[in-house]
Amino acid sequence: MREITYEQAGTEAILEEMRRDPRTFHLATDAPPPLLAEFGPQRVRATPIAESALTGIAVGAAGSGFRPIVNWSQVTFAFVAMDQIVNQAAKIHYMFGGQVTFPMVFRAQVGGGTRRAAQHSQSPYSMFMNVAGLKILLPSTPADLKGLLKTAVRDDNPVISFESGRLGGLVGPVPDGDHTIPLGKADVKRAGTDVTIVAFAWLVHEALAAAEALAAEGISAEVVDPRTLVPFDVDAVRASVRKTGHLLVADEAGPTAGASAEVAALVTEDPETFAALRAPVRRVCALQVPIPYSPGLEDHVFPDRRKIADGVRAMLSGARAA
Amino acid sequence: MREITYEQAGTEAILEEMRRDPRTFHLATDAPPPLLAEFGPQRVRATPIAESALTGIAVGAAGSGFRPIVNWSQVTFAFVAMDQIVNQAAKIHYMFGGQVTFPMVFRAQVGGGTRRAAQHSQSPYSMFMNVAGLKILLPSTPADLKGLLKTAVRDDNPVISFESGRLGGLVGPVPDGDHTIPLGKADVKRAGTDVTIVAFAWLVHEALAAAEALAAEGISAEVVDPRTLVPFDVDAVRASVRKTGHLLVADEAGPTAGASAEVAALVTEDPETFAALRAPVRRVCALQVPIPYSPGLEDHVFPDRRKIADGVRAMLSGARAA
Amino acid sequence: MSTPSPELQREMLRQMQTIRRFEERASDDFRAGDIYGVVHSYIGEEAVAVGVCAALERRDQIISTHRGHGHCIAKGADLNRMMAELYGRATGYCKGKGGSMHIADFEIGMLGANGIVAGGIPIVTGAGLAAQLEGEGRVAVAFFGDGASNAGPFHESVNIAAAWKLPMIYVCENNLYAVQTPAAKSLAQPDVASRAAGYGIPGVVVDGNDVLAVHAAATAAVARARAGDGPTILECKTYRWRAHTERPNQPDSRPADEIAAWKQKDPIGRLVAHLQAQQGQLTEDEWQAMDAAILAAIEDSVAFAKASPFPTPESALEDVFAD
Amino acid sequence: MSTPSPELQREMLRQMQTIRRFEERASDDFRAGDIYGVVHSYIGEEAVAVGVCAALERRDQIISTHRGHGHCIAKGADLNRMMAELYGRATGYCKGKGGSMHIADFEIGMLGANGIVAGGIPIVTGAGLAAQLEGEGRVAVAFFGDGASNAGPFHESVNIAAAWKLPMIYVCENNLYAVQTPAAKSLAQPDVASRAAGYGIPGVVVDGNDVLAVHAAATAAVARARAGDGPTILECKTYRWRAHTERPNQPDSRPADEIAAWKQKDPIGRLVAHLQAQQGQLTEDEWQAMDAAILAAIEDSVAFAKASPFPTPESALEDVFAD
Ligand SMILES: Cc1ncc(C[n+]2csc(CCOP(=O)(O)OP(=O)(O)O)c2C)c(N)n1
Ligand SMILES: Cc1ncc(C[n+]2csc(CCOP(=O)(O)OP(=O)(O)O)c2C)c(N)n1
Ligand SMILES: [Mg+2]
Ligand SMILES: [Mg+2]
Repeated sequence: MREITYEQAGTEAILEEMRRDPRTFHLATDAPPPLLAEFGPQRVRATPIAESALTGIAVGAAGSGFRPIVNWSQVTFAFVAMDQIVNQAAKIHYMFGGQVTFPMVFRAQVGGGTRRAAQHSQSPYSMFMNVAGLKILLPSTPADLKGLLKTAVRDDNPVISFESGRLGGLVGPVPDGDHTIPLGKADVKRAGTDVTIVAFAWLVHEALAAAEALAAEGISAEVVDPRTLVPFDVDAVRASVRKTGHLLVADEAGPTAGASAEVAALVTEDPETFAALRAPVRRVCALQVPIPYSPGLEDHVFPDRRKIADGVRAMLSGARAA
Repeated sequence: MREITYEQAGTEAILEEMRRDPRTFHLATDAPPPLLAEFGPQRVRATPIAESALTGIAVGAAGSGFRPIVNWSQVTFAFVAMDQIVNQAAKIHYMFGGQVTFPMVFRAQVGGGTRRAAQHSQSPYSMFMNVAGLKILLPSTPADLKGLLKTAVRDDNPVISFESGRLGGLVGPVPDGDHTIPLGKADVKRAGTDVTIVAFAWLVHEALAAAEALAAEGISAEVVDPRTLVPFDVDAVRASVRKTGHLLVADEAGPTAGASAEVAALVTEDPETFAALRAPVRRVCALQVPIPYSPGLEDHVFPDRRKIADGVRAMLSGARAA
Repeated sequence: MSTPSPELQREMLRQMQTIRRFEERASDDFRAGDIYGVVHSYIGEEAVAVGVCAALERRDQIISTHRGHGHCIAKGADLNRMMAELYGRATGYCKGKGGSMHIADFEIGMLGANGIVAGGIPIVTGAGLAAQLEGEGRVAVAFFGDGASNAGPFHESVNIAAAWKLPMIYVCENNLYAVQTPAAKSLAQPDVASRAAGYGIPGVVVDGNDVLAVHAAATAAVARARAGDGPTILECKTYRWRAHTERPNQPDSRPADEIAAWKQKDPIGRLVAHLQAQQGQLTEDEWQAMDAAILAAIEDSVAFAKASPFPTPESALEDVFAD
Repeated sequence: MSTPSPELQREMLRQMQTIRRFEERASDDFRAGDIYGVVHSYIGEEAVAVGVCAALERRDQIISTHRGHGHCIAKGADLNRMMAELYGRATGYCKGKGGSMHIADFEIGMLGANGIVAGGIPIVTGAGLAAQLEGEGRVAVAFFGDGASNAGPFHESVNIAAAWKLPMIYVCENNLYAVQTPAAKSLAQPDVASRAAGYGIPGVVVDGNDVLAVHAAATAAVARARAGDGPTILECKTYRWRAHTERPNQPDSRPADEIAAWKQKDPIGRLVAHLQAQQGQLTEDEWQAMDAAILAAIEDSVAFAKASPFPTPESALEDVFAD
């Protein structure tokens, strides 16, 4: 299969969908050269730095029959547009009784590791999960990003694609042709029997590395990648935990009211899965602090393969002890 | 003890603290008459409708030695100020290495029941919990509101006081004198032995009503009111659950990545508490939808005493069955 | 200044009076407990919505504010579905999910009332961008208050529309107050339209209680937008007669003589007088008959609302997502 | 136009050259991997920070942008602690927590660089409000780019400052681009300062590469602010010599001849020429000695940074909250 980077996969998805549907157009504070070259400045607009307006413009254009694609660049720039996301995009279909649809896609980079400090390093996807009316992607591979993003552009709802800044250069196979992936289907990235690791985006790869290390110790870890946060494939996660009896959630965001908390709650509130749990759920997340600049500080804050593997070991030894 | 309303308690807290410290001042799109009458238009400013600027103005004034108090009115109006909250207020002390302090208080009404539909009815406190660097109040009684708010004004950090719109007219006793309550101390609003109900704000009262009904059936429910979400009194909640073996979390917000999810996770990730759990954790929350206007729709969406009591019954019967 | 035909003037009168009667009824029924939540009355400002919308075609789009009933009616919304929405019924525009602050009718290009001050301005600017991309000469209109003009989204939107020459009209309904706060305390400059020059676009101030003046200014702005010459800020000086909302005991600190003086400038009375002064264009009987027909239509809308079912509780779960 | 003393002129020259040498070193060390994350170079724009800050007192406050080193130096920041911050050391201004985009020194009234475009404008307006509440004649200055002038917080802040007559100066560093986007495509009007009239305040445009012109305009604006007459928008036309950031392969589509033309207008060269043209005010030797001293100070700052420890990993948990 063809191998391309995560970043290229995102661009390809947009290029293909813009070719497919003339009602799509692109807004961002920069006009990405490949899009501009192919579709011109009418459909590929470099906007003033006014994310609140450009997000609202997407809402209005969507309600007028278009399918806008907005790239906020860093998720941090989306906070100035929060009213348009939370109060307008997410609620407008519902509060107007479903009169028309509002198809729109927002892309935003999340995560850290770039030494850009607190404002430019964040992973606030759980804030958007809390808002009813938004679909949310969080892909971990080029193929997933491309397939989910293409589906998102065709979806009739606001969809936010959170894309890991750390994965931009990651190379991976991407199927040829019109590759789409339905929203709400988790992907078991590695099968296992002793412990379920639910991981998001960059941490999927760290979890896979941890699983590899654990395998050498005779521990069989299953790595489940939910791929989308809304809709969330709760069945797949619960099924895995019912099989393994152990759940570790790995997230680049801080734990407090994070996606990791939601996964823990979804698992422990299901009677059958709860009954199958043989150890406390464990969250391996960023420390609950703003992200610092200096490399040693930043690395200390984030979870990684080592912390995941240690977490699994502690969990399994604890479980055996209990 | 003197009895006043929740709303009066909030006003009293601000009046007393503004008297106490001349470095306090008040910003809101309206100037509350009792504050204006006492402190005049220099310290009590009616601002243009520009919540982003006025939130940032609070940050800058705080960094310049003042102690601003901002009333956003409905929390929904805070979304236009989200960048100033998330990227500036929350992070500024940390990312500048603690050079100076940024004492400021933001007040915002949350909740529904007012038939004001999706934009004016929301309880998004978990979004703010997810951001490191903000302290968060969610009081349920006039005494708690007054005591916590007074502490908040004296705190050297940004504090958001989420105040339940449904409780504005609630009358309750408030101690005389300089009544303050430390942040991070839960209050057991009713002691019990069979089940722990963690409830927030308005739902504390619904939980108490449910507990009353359950008592008649021989079920002893303990109602724990965390009172502040950050810092969160995890010890009190875990201690209660270790005693009762059962946890129900009642929240006027939707469940997804909500405060309720965080409580569930905090409880189930603690080995000792997990071991004591005799039934799956249960969340009794709003449905995960925008809040609709028509009374029958809105009432259907929210949790209440009946849903809490039903949840407890189902949980205990399930547990017995297990 | 283009002079609209007597027919169009009578139609504008009919619309203004429909708004007024609708608002009177909405206030009454709100107090009676049949309408819930919050109602913001447009009485006194009718000439703005009507004068502007009379300059528009059906395909043109508008967006409104928290004070939205007048814009709906002026754009041609169905009174029955409006009243049913206020009554929280399944037959309402939003199936009872929206209420007063969220009435929309996308069929007629009414993109909704909005509970967030200035929240609609970027959205309708997106409709303007859609119009430009389509290239068929549609225009889009933002209605917003003096208070909204101080909010960031106003600035961001007008600047983009100016830079991109979007076919937009930004209609500021300057009723001199935002809740209790006088515009004079929130703006160092009395005219919102004076900001237009900084964006390189025309800024026009009109008497917002003179529907013919509003209509003429709007017609010019629409022509400019349709021609591809970009946006206009059209500021209409007007006044609301009632308190900010219909909530009982809503404080209203505006001077009584100020309110009384503005009532003298009643936009409806002025158009009636104008038409009557022009021999044969509106007899007192015709005017009475027009009003009676309007009252009957409002009565019908209430009957329709009352006869309509409430939505089923379970329908609260519908429309979160389009399938 | 007030003419600064030769001493002050030489001091401004020293500051501009310090900024330039600091930026050169920061770029080099970023490429060498000793400085992390992102660095935005201020080279070419030195006259703006220096001209404005020379009109201020130590107690006055400023806020900066993502392109913040120049403002720090002009306000009097310590080079050692700046460089140590870029190097991520515990001795840096932010103990290694902030880096290039977040250097602040509240002691000298430098309220911080800011990674969010326009994010600092409301914050420093709060410093202006604090100054007004204190009533001791302090002023506050917002530095921001042409790009930031299109963002909502700019509008909201300037409007409030105008309505409240806050002692503020809003200094737009119009370097004609926001990343790759020409200001000419984001504004329908070339002058950001032309927006001032809409707020009822003065808007002044100056040659931002002429430090004396900047200083004169800033002095007038500061006097106005101190007198309680409210804010000014001061727009300085300037240009950045380097790409938007120091990231290798950062695209830069600006025309080569445009860049070359602006380099001809070098603010430092201009002041040197001006001083040398004035008999005895700066000999070539003095100028060389000044530069050598500056280079030595920069060298010292690097040595200081390199000799400083990295923060302990555990200190990442400190300073989330003040106790
Ligand atoms: C962002 C935001 N802040 C505050 C409010 C509360 N609010 C509702 S209407 C209003 C006043 C609006 O004034 P204006 O724009 O002049 O419109 P008018 O009510 O005068 O028609 C305010 C402050 C809101 N809805 N949205
Ligand atoms: C709200 C926001 N949107 C986007 C960005 C990304 N960004 C960083 S600098 C910049 C350009 C800023 O242009 P300008 O204000 O003219 O300042 P200059 O870089 O020219 O000094 C952009 C878009 C950001 N930091 N913040
Ligand atoms: Mg108004
Ligand atoms: Mg620029």
